[in-house]
Amino acid sequence: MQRPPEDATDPFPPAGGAPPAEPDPAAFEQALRLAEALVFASDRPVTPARLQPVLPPGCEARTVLEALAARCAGRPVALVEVAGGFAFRTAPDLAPALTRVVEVPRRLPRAAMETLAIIAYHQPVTRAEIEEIRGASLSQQTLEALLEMGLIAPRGRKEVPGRPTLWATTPRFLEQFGLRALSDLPRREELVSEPTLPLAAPGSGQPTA
Amino acid sequence: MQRPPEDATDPFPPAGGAPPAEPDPAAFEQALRLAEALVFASDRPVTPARLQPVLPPGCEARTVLEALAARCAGRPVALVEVAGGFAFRTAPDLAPALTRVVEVPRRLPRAAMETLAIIAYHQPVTRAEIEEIRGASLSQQTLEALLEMGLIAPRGRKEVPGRPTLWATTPRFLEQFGLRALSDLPRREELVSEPTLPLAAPGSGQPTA
Amino acid sequence: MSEAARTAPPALHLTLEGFEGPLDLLLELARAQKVDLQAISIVSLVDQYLAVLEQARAVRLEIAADWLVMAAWLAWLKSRLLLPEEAAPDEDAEALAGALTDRLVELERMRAAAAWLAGRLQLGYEVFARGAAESLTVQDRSGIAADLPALLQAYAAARRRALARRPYTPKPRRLWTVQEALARLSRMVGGLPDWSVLQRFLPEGLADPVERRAALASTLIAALETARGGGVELRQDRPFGPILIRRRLEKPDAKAA
Repeated sequence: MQRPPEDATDPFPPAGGAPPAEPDPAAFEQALRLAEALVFASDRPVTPARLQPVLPPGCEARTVLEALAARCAGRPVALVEVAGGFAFRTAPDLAPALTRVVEVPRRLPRAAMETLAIIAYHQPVTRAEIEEIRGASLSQQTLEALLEMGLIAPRGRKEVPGRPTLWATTPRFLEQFGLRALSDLPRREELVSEPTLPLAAPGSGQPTA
Repeated sequence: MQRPPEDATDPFPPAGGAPPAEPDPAAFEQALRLAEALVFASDRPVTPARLQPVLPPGCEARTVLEALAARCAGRPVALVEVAGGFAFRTAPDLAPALTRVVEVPRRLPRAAMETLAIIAYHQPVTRAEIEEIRGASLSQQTLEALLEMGLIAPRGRKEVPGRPTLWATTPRFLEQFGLRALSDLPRREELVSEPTLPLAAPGSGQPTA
Repeated sequence: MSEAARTAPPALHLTLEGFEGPLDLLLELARAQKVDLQAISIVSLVDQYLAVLEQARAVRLEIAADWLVMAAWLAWLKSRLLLPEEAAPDEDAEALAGALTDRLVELERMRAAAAWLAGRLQLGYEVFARGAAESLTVQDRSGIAADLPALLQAYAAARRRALARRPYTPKPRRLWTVQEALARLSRMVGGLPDWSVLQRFLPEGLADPVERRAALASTLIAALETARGGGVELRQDRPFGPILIRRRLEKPDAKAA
């Protein structure tokens, strides 16, 4: 059951030598248990830094978390890396059954999704700049919906006349879309690769819109 | 791993016959997955009744939950039956290692703070004298709270009828208030215009009287 | 709405309601050209836009100002683009056309980004987090939230309250009688060779100003009394100046006589 850490960035010496930290199996097993319990109990992603002090000496938090993720693969509740930490998430294939009893919020309308995408790619960005890109005015309702879901937050003011608020995405945004970091977003150049069949339908994938 | 249903209220026929529902293993396995995901995702303990509609036909919710609880035994997170249903809880052997202590300093109630201040300025002082100075009676509770916090201590008895206890502040008191010595306290006269001293000049000193 | 529009491009002009603004419509028209956005013909785009707007006007007269502003701007842009090469402001028009294309490309990108996001497995929709987190924290309430200012404030408040509640009772005064002043003066004056200020003969430790003034008055009376009896001499060099006192010397006796 127990696996050695599989950290590709750290090819550990095959034998002999003195691998920096190859903790004894019992300690590593305990580390896995502690990590699972801590991440399971938490309602926010647990960073390696948060886990580290809890672990037995010689266990490196990220190694433990990655080993745990591998061990949990295929379980109904899997460990995923998100928003700078690790969190348990239900397996996507179970969603149809779960949504029969778990309440699911309304999906964001197209205008809100576009606004969110613009904030994600242009942050920090003012409301006027968002409107400029969309070529349409931004309704208060849309802004409030994004704020209420905790997906965006003000981040300072732009030093121009009127000092308009600058908007940026939050860690909650990363969690919502299962991103480890903003750098997980597709690069801008990749967004429109096939000019003729671009994003087949803006507003697709949103059957409720 | 898999357990037959143990429903005491429904003694099922030992063999042969037609047990009402002995679902096929694959369906039961899926039921276990769904139960684990739902209990994980639910914001409150999951009752068998809430789980039931999620399950494949032929799976009885309580049976599934009990089988899941048995399967989780030994995991760092256990399925426990709590008021109103089933919920995941950190295994008791891990909880102490994961528990973080958050310091929430208590505020002293007004009476305690005033009593402490009077002891600080008038020590050693009897309870009756404290009451006289504060102009209010002093509850045993207040005195005991200060004692328990280690801020005051008895220091001898006053040689008057009844030999009442004299109270004084402790080194812990100095530490709490960041004082090197009691002489670091501002002089009393700087805080209050005492009637025993200047007030003297009739008319002056007590504008409020 | 836009979905229907896309499947039947010629019917685009039926309404503008499906579009979020002129740029939205322009992007849709550009897409209908089925070429790379970078290669679209701005001139044909302008014609299509104006045509759609014209149709919309036929249906409904009221069209929001931003649609019309865009129409006017596009018409101007088209005229510039069609002008012969030698006309000076051509470069401007090219740049403006390029800027419009850039805006359309950016909008297209953001649409794609929104679609990409919408296609993710979203928390609370396709995947779920722990519904009820366990709090693995324990509150340590052994600390005390109290600082020196609070302590001092408490003392002042307690005293003020206690004093305000107490009925006013004049403090019994310890007054220095003339007899006491006489006794002290006669005891002290013998040891003083020269003039001394009257205040030196006050009793010690008089902090209360009232008691001090009373004692001063008693001592002055005692001094006058003694001077009348010939025991001491008094002197005051100017009004309100210090009152000086000394033992009466023998010699002036004769003078007095």
